[in-house]
Amino acid sequence: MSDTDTAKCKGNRQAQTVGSGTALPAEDGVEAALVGWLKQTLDKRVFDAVLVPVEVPAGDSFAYLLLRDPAILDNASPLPPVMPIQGGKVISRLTMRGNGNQQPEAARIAAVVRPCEARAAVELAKLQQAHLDNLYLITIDCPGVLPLSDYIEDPAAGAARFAQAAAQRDRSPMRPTCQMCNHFSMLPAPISDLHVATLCSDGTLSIVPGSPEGARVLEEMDMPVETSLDGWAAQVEAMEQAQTERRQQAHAELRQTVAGADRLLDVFSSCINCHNCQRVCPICYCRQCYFESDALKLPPENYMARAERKGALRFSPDTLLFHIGRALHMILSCVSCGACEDACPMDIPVGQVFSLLADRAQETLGYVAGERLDEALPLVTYEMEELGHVEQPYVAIYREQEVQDA
Amino acid sequence: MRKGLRFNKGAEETVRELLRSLLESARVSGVLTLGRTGGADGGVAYSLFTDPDAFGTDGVALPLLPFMPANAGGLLSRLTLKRPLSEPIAAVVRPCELRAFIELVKLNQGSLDNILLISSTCGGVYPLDVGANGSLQERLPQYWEAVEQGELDDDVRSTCRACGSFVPENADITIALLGETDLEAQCTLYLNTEKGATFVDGLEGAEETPMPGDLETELIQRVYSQRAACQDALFAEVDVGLKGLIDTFGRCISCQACKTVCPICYCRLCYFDSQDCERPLEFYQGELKRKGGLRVPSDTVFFQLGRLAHMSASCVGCGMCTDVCPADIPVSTIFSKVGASVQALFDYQPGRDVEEEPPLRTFEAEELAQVVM
Amino acid sequence: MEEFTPNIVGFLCNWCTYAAADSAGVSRFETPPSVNVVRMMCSGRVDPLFVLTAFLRGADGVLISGCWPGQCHYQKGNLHARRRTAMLKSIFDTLGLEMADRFRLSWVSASEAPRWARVVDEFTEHIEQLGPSSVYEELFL
Amino acid sequence: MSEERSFEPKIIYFMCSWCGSGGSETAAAHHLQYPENVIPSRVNCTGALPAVHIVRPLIEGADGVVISGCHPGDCHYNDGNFRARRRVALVKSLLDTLGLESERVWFRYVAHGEGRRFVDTAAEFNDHIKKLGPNPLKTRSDT
Repeated sequence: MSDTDTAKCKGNRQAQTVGSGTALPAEDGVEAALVGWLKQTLDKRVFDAVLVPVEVPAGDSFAYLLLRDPAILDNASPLPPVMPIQGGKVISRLTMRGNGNQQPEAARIAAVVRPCEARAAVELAKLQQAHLDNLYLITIDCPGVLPLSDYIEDPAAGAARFAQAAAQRDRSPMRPTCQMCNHFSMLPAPISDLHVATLCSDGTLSIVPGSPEGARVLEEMDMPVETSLDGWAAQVEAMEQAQTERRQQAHAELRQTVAGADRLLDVFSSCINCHNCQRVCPICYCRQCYFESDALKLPPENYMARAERKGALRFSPDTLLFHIGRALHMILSCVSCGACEDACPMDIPVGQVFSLLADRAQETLGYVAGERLDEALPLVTYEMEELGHVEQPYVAIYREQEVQDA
Repeated sequence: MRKGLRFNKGAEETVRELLRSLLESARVSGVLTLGRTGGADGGVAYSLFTDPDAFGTDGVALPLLPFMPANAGGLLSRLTLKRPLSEPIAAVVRPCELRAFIELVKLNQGSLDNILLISSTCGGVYPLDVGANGSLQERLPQYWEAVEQGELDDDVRSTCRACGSFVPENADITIALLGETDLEAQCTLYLNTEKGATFVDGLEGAEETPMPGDLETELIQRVYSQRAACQDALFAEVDVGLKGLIDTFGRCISCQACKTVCPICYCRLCYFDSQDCERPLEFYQGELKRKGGLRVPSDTVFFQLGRLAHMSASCVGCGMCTDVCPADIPVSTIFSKVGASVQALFDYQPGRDVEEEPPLRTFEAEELAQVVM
Repeated sequence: MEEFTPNIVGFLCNWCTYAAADSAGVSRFETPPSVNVVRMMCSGRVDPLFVLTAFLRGADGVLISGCWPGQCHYQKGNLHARRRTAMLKSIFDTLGLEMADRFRLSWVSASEAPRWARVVDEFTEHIEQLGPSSVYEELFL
Repeated sequence: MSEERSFEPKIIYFMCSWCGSGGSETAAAHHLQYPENVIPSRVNCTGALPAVHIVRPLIEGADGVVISGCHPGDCHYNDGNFRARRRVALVKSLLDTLGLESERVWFRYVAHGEGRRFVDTAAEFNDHIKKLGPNPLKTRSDT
């Protein structure tokens, strides 16, 4: 599947206007309503399979299941209190090899994910690590997720804490990156085919089409798109504005704690080089990471010489190189999901630092990760006239000046 | 030919002075041991020290800190992977780290040449959480008190409490810690090898009282039986059967951190990261025809069983896997338990003898008749 | 009740057991149609992961079969296979997995077509007694 | 001798094999000299220089990195220098955000014939880094 094919299938999602949706009865809560709706889609064969988080048998976490049996959906949890594995990674795993022999009747799969997971999936599709044709991204207004370690300590209490915080729209118990997330919904640009609007001011629940494909699904389900969403849009806009302010403030504070060699090395001083941040990162898709490759395995003389020059050499000797280098490789596609921070055994605020780096780097190159499928990745394209500040102006008389000085 | 050396100085001081004098006298060019990183609020990491000042009283080195940010066996392997060291270094490591390194040398992932191996009778280490929340320093008094009594502090890792291999094998120098009285004021070093004796021989500033000794004291024997009981209890906690494994690994987030930090899992490209584990969409559709649903990615129990098949014979039970697990899965308990049974099957102890072939690289002509139909 | 035909994956060594199975077919020995044969160059080539994959993808039994000790085409592959089998059984046993009982190693040389028929008969009967494996039904593997 | 003078920085000069190193050849033909502590490193095209290779020397012991490729429009591979510019922008953004002195990375086009421009760049960057002083990461043992 080529670039152009992908673009053709899913078009420019921004073309779809977000004005109205279709109401979904929500007496038993968002999750039950959505599960009921998904069951109907399976029954009507609108979707052949659904990818959705389901509670694991021990009841202490959730895992993505690809399922076609509606009975299994009873244990499904479209909006679980944690994100044990980034959904973008799951979608990539499922679709990375594409649709083998291009069957004409390929199964239609609905993937119920959070907005940051959908954005990661979009980035992965651009990186040729996922194929989104025949895959329908369904997102939900996201209240954030709890840090995994908090939840696993006591799943029941965690679930209760999450439910309460979600109801009160309180992000304080959530992951630090969720606390400062300003991409928790589908505005300003739709990133998914269908979006479940839960933040309506009157407490109702609506499904909003985000793409022509999504609209067609609602048609097939005989669900007329006629409910006005003005109240929801205003609500989301206000919240996004507040969250953006919060994000900027958090980033400003964060920069105070990380900027400069000393502070930066303090922040990463307890890193144990497990590279788990890279392992769970949806964007870090390389089979063989540069930082685990032979490029960093050096003969002992090299390590000894460096140790002698500095008096000591931290071992493994590439902690900072790993973090900065990893950022260089993936930061332009970073969706600030916080999976890295969640998986860090040393509680290093790596997700927060990366979200700061991502915002600044993406701003420099005029790009927002995961927003548009038809936009080229910033490092595979360029403009003739841009980034003039990078170039060092040449002072022709430099040498002569110095000769005169001498 | 084990020889004892008694010093009338605290253990910490003795080891620091030993390492400093080794560096100052240029008997070694570097010392691999734990040290502080970053500033005041910094962390702890292994470092290769070349400056003797690191071992002064205010130095950043922390050779006896009960903490394991990485298995040093893996680090020594990385240091000597390309070729053996051309100049001598000393490495202060724990018994399990030493065993891991010996295993890695057997697996052609490192070289013992030019490394003076210093280890200690091990009182266990604290979990990584303790280092992450910064409470390591305050726990040290109770840790050393427990060690002097041959006990283990309640908060050290469960793997350590159940570890029956706390007396180092193959160390050139062993620092006696467990069950030694008054570690603040005196310390005994055992020189186990000719190499160890040569390095220490005639070092300045060491007030030596030769004391021939044996580590197999009554107290050490008691610790063995205590830990064995602890191990039985821990192994009994393992939830067995397929349902048990699914319950245990259900919350696995497939990050494979257990594999990344495992010193024995040295493969550059793990099978579970290989193309074999990537499937076309048709595969998943085919599976869905046969069953109602499947987990994606679907290799939690499979991954762990596969990893057991690949490395359990060499598992040294260091506990790193449990320590890093973001989902708090007791990986190491399962691996130690399976490791113990596989190792018993071949009468093999990882890290015991560098000349001994790993069990799956060799065979006997007549053996294991029970497994053949 | 529907009759249960075990689904057994047989990893057969190219030089001995595969030839024996071939010869058993040519000689019209009657064996149950339960074994799906995977032809390997040597029983020593069977990575434990192959066995695990077979079980996790729904096999009711796994059979590795190679040359008799001393007769391996590559001298010692079968002896390595024996150690691996012992190790894998030990892992299954320790973790209380019934796969331990559904997994066999046998020696069948090229000339032993009747023996191959007997091995298949025996193992099939054994698996029939155990019933279908429940591994495949698990959603959360 | 002042403190500033006694510090001899270690500088890596990445140059593309067509223009940047062409400039150095022209400089040599004209017997123009540049500081000895500037270590030239030739890459096929600045567009083929991974961003990590710009940062790695800075962490592992260099005081500065300077990159020279063809002028816009002159790239032997059409657009490598434009891609390099984006990458340098990314590196600088990252270093800026982390407070790691992005001015230790310079990017300047040097054509094959511009021998004078090449030696000037080397000398100017050398003086610039001398003023900045040693790279703080160079002495840190815990990177």
